[in-house]
Amino acid sequence: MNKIFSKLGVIGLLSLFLLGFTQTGISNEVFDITKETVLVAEQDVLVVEAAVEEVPTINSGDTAWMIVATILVIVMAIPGLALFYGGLVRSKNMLSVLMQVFVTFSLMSLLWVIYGYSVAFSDGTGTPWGQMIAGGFGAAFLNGITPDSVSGTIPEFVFVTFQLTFAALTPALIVGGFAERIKFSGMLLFMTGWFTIVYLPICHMVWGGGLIAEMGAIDFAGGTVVHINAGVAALVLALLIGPRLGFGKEPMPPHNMPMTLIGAALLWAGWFGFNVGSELAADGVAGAVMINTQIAAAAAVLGWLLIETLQKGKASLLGGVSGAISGLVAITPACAVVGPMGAIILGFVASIFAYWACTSLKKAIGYDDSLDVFGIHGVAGIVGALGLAILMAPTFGGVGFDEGVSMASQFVIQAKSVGITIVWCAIATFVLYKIVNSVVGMRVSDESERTGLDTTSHGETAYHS
Amino acid sequence: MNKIFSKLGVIGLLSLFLLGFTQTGISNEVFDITKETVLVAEQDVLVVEAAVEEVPTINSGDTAWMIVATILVIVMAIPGLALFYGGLVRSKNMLSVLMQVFVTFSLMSLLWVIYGYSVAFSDGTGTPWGQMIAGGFGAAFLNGITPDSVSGTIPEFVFVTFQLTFAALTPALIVGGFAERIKFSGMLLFMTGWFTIVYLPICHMVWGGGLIAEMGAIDFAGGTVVHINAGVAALVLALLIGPRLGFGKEPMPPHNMPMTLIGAALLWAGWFGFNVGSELAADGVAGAVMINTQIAAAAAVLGWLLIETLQKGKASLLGGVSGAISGLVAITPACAVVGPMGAIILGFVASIFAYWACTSLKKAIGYDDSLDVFGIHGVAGIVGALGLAILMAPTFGGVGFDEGVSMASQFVIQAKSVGITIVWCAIATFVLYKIVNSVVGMRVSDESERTGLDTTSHGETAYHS
Amino acid sequence: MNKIFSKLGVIGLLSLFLLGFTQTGISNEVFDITKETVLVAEQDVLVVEAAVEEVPTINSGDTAWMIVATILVIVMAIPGLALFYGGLVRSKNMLSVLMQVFVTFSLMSLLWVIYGYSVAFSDGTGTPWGQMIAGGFGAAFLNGITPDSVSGTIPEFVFVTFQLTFAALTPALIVGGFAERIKFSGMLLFMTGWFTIVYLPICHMVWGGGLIAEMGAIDFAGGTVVHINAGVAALVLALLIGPRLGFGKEPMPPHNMPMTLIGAALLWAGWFGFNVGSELAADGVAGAVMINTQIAAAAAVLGWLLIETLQKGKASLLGGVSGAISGLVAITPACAVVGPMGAIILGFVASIFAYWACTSLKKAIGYDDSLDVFGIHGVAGIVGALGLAILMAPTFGGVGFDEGVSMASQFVIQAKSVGITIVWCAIATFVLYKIVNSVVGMRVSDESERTGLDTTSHGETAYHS
Amino acid sequence: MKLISAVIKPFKLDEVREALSEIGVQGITVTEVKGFGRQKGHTELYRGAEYVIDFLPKVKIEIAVSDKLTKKVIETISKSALTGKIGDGKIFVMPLDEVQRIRTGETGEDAL
Amino acid sequence: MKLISAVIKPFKLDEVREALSEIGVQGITVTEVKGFGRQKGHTELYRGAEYVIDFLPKVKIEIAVSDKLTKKVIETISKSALTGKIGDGKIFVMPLDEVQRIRTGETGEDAL
Amino acid sequence: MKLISAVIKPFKLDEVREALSEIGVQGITVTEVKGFGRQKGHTELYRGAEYVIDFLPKVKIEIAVSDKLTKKVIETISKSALTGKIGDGKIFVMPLDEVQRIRTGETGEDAL
Ligand SMILES: Nc1ncnc2c1ncn2[C@@H]1O[C@H](COP(=O)(O)OP(=O)(O)O)[C@@H](O)[C@H]1O
Ligand SMILES: Nc1ncnc2c1ncn2[C@@H]1O[C@H](COP(=O)(O)OP(=O)(O)O)[C@@H](O)[C@H]1O
Ligand SMILES: Nc1ncnc2c1ncn2[C@@H]1O[C@H](COP(=O)(O)OP(=O)(O)O)[C@@H](O)[C@H]1O
Repeated sequence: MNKIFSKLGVIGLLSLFLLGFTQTGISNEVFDITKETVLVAEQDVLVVEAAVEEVPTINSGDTAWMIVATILVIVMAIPGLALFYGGLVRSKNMLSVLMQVFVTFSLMSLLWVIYGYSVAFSDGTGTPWGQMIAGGFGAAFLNGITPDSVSGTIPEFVFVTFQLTFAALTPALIVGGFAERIKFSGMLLFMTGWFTIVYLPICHMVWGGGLIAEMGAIDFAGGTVVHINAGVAALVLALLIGPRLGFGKEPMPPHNMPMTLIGAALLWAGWFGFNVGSELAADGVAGAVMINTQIAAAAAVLGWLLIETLQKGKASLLGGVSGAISGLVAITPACAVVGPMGAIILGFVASIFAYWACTSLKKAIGYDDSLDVFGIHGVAGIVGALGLAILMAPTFGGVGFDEGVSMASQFVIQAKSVGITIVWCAIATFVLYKIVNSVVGMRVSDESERTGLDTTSHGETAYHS
Repeated sequence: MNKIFSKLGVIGLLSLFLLGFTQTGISNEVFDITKETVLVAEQDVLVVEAAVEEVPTINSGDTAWMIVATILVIVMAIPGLALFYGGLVRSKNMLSVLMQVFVTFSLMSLLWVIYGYSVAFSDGTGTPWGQMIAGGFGAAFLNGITPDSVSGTIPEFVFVTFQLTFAALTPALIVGGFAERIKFSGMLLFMTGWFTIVYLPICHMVWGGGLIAEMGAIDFAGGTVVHINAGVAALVLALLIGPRLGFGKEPMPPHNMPMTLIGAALLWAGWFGFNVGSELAADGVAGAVMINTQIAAAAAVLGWLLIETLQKGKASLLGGVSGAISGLVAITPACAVVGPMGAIILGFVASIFAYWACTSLKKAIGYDDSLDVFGIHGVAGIVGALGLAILMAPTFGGVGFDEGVSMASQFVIQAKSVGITIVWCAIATFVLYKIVNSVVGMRVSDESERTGLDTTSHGETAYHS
Repeated sequence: MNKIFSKLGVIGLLSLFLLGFTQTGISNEVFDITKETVLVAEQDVLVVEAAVEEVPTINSGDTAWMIVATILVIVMAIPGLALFYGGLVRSKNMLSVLMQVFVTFSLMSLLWVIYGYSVAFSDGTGTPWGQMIAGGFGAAFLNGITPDSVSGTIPEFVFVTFQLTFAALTPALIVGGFAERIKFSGMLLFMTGWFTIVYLPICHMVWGGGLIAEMGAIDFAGGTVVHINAGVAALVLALLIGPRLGFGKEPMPPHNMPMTLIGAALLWAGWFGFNVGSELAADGVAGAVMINTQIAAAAAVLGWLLIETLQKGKASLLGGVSGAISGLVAITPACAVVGPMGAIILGFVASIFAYWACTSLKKAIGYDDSLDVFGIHGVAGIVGALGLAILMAPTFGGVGFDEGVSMASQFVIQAKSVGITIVWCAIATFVLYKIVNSVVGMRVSDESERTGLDTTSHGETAYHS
Repeated sequence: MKLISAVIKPFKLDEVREALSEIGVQGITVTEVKGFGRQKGHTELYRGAEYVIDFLPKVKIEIAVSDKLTKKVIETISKSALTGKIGDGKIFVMPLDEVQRIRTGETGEDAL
Repeated sequence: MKLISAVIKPFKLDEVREALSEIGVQGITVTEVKGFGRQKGHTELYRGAEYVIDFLPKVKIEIAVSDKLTKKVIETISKSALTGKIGDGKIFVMPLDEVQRIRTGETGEDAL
Repeated sequence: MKLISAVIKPFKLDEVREALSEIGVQGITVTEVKGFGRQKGHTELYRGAEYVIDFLPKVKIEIAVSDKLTKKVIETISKSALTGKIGDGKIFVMPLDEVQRIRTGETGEDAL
């Protein structure tokens, strides 16, 4: 227990460092917000939601693209993420991982239409203060939305579904942190809670016109909301749940690397839905986002393989795909504000950091984040969120800063947004774990873990002859 | 033989029940048709084909979406359906199932351009009576269609290809009914016949302005044409061909569940092409169809897992994916007329019915529908076709009924359309089976079945080291 | 060594035959170019690049489609091609093949933005003569391109990314020629060279307004640039590197045919991005390309299976998918100029030729093109490039010939374009091999080959329990 | 004691196991093997490359038995594994010096 | 010489192997097997079809040893493979007439 | 009779089988096994986690032979399986009390 707290301390320090960097502690932050809000109110904030308020006519081209983008993000989750993760576990736990991703994805989809969309994107009736954190329940059950409702240049239903996929994918990412030992019922309960008190508020803060948006933070397609969020949750859970039986002693190699390749490739392809889709239109910026996404990933593949070859003498496929995901994560918040060369640099650097996190940092702290959700999504997400403040400078081919914003001040804002996400997510995850663990339990019995979750939790086996 | 007839009786009864419910037996039906046609002629029938007659300019957004929708349905078939089915058989028959789906898909594609499209969608030169059942041969070999031909707001070639994918997918669905024992040549012959005398007429009746459309039946994306049709054919064939050697005695567990997950996920993703594509445009209705499709599937996943957990104590991945497909099947005819909450109800209920069909009903009747084509596509298809009459009511958030149509009368119309499909399909399938079986045979030898179809029919093995 | 030269001679003869057929040897060719250029200058050349110069407004529908088309081609490469190839090798080399495709794809993506796009598509500053062969370096690092740059009706960044995918896929195709024995570092070096001195010039000649375009050759979506090019390179390398240890003696059956099926199906689906995307718009021609692509593939499946059944008594899945790819390759250059019936004929014929090449020709010459890159891409590519000259005639439902062009003269032009590609590619590949082989080596040690490349080159194993 | 090892057709495994359990055999160890014998394999063809797959999938069952049960076990296997067609397999009997149950340390016939 | 064959729980393999290597055993051959015994299997359910999977994955290790090492090897295996729970497995000892190392042609105890 | 069991390198299987068939051996049973011995395995690395895979894939062939053929079979195997490099494997010879062909019920040398 003590050990866990000391490990949690590391995360605490990390985020405090980030906040400290901003020269204002978390406590000042809280009191400064209303003031700051006034200061940044006129800023031309680059948030997705901006488009939502415009002239209500549907553009069939934009709509066509957004329908497809939505499907692409679905493919990222199932089968993409499911396979990426599934291939990496031992065969006795294959189905459990597929199941966790599949059911989380389904459950979150329902919660999204029941209250999620409303809480994230509708206006609340509360105080302006509350509005900074979450929306209201006015659009619960998608109340009031019809085929004629328009959001920007696309049908609101399409926007709802596009955002649904983000809300369904993010919790599913966490699965990698506790794979091979989690209790299915406990996981579902945890996911429901996490969706409610972590995903929805952060989503609202970033894209729903809340706190982080008002600060002027840039997160084009979900660096904080999706990747840092999921990465931090996975790390906290990995620490709390503890390592797999035999971790560090028995070999636990991936049971089916080709599955992981398929998953990674579908993540890559689906990421265009994620990033380019976040433009909510098929236009010139979409084109820039597209090329940036592609080459950040490509550069990150080469980055990881290069350092791997230098350090270990061999370039591995798992390294290549891990690099690709790191690059995609890092470019996510940045894809609309950096230029192609900035994208290459960001992807390359992010993969080096992620490599370091998955190899050195993990060993140093000693947690068992089974599939490196923190090492890849968390770390590369942070690199992307902070790095964009540098690479968006025109010198690097970026779009440049808003009037009155300098590289340093943008960096401070970015660091604050990262810090808020880490602290909020870590605390809430910790509390949720404690509750769920005492109610239904979060970990299976040692014997079930030995036998494998496929037969013990789901009564199936992945492969027969 | 006797046993088979008695089992066929069950289906007969089922459909008679449905027709009986409509207070008019099948024979009356036949004579009432022309009268009824007059009665419903002014109705604003919700059929896909409606759009076809409008102003002939191409909308690039709609076209972009429809090209993609077409590709998505292709992905549903190969590799989607192929893998969904392939993973469920024993490894010695893996390639045979992939092959059956792959070649059926290819063969039907050719038949579609040669005469299928013409018979389904062109005007016949026959009597108005014949017109109710099938079109003509004027567009055989796609005669007269050029890049400039327009159908609604999209190029006619795109419409042709989109419809091709439905015609190629539907017969491929049947493969699940007789998997692991079918003769390859017999299957191809049967499929050719079934395409011609079952798929094309039913397609014409529903979407080509024929009998069922004229009745005012609602089938937005193919509940009758695709799912009930395939489900019934599979059931009849399963009964006629008989169970696999060792069925009920030897274990026949799925040989590769991850493949089935991949297949199911691609079916899910591809279904947006199927359902949203059936709007033939990227507009607000498309948005509604999209969200409905997503959450009907999600609700059905949870529905199946819930009942499975209650009854058996464990939630399985095969249960989850079976639920998803059930929900997708059920929402198919309904997706444009129900609201989001109606979609959730429909998905949930359909998965419960499908669960019951795959477990209890199947055991009670005792057929070996190897991969539950009837239990899932047939049963959930019927639930969807009938259920939409209830859930399209404004009370449930649906679009409401046309003038002069009540919930009850819509239900009667839906039941009739289901009944016609079942009876037509069952009889024709029976006759075709008899013919093909006596000409080239429909089942392999016992020894080939024991050894496995991969080596005996195709001279290959799925896995080597 | 001698043997290799004599085998290379066969290719030489083949191409000389093609050039000879054009009644003008390669040497005349070189001198005739300027003259010919004048002659064909007014021709309404069907090249992709044509659209680039038009009115610069973005059409959202076209853009939506082109974003998706680009993603589809990415899916063709990873995971499509990777799996198609990976399934066919022995399990000990599975990851090496996935890795080769994955890293080649990533590396080429980077090279494309660094100098590839510029060399292929920008205007050079050199002599008109040089311009025939390659562009300049003005757009290196995508210099000067912004989100506002327009190419035809789509953002230039989208065009850049779309073309990137072709440039990244083509070298990856070659991997099949030397699979199971190549040295990873040697391969990367070779690929970099090949991209630079083969892909870029040929791409410029065909689509960048260079030599072959000026001749009036038709290559809608990349028959010469992509398929013949990759096929010839694979053949030359297979001859130079020599057969796998035990080739022809030990059995080397595909280790995982279902993976190959997945790959083939994704190639099929992705090919719509490739072919229909090459129209660069969502319009009527796009529709024609779509139906042609679908049914050429379908016809080719049946063609291959037919001849296989006639000759060997059994239709195999590997035959079916090989047929599909052959048909897709053949229709690639032709898809916008033939009619549906022409597409069927072309697909059918191409699969017969490819069958012959993979079975008889390969045995006769005795090379070990591990995964039949030449037999399928090379041969079907040649059939397509030449066959379109015949099938584009109105008699076969094609678009007909330009003014002043006859079937015979178009055939001569096509044969020339094929011949130039073969000769250019074969010579450059030979030279590159010699250089790379002497610098870092192209083949692993016998012991590594015996053990398998997965562990020896990449330190991983594809499957564990 | 004896170690009886039998190579049989895979689809006969369940039958043999049940028959053995009926005569009181409580433990069996089963291995998937490839058999080469008089029964022929099959031919596979991949794009013109023809491979004769001359082995057949078989299962090997191993049973340690007391001397007095040996005959009965052999009989039971040969009856329940019989199809009468070529490739039914063989039964091998080997001397077994010692047996020990790991869990309890019991040895000899108690350990079976 | 003796051939010692032991059926053990898969996750114990590493431990057993290390223990054996400590007492000087240099070669082992390992096979994945299915064990049927007193320890029960599990039930799998696929869309209503229930299959009792009554075997358990085990590994069989085979070691050829000199007569004098036999006892020590048996002891080592039974200690290192022990969990005390049902299904720990068995050790079988068979006479071994002859051994030959292919590489060198050595025979007898030299070949071990 | 004897039961000859040999652990060899997988890629030598075909050669050994052919050599055995030439000297009249009609039946062989083959098992895929993992060998631990003097020959070293390899290292695999997955995102910083290093696993030493110390086994090597081998195949075990089992042949029941008459006493008089025993020597010839051993010789044939050791010749055809030889590469001269470490890890070539071992041949083990065990006494075989009885053999029975299931299909015909034949026993003894007739059953081989
Ligand atoms: N001498 C032998 N030694 C070891 N295994 C044998 C021997 N003879 C046969 N077998 C095994 O028994 C199986 C069946 O033998 P086979 O000759 O095909 O038919 P039958 O059992 O009818 O005689 C073979 O596949 C092989 O696994
Ligand atoms: N008589 C036997 N012959 C061959 N193998 C046996 C025998 N009895 C047990 N085994 C093997 O030993 C394993 C463990 O035996 P089991 O009865 O389950 O528990 P325990 O080892 O605690 O007695 C079985 O799974 C089986 O593989
Ligand atoms: N004492 C033994 N008992 C059982 N199997 C052995 C024994 N010694 C070696 N083996 C098997 O023989 C294989 C080869 O042995 P190894 O020591 O690597 O090389 P070599 O055959 O050259 O002596 C091992 O992988 C193992 O499977």
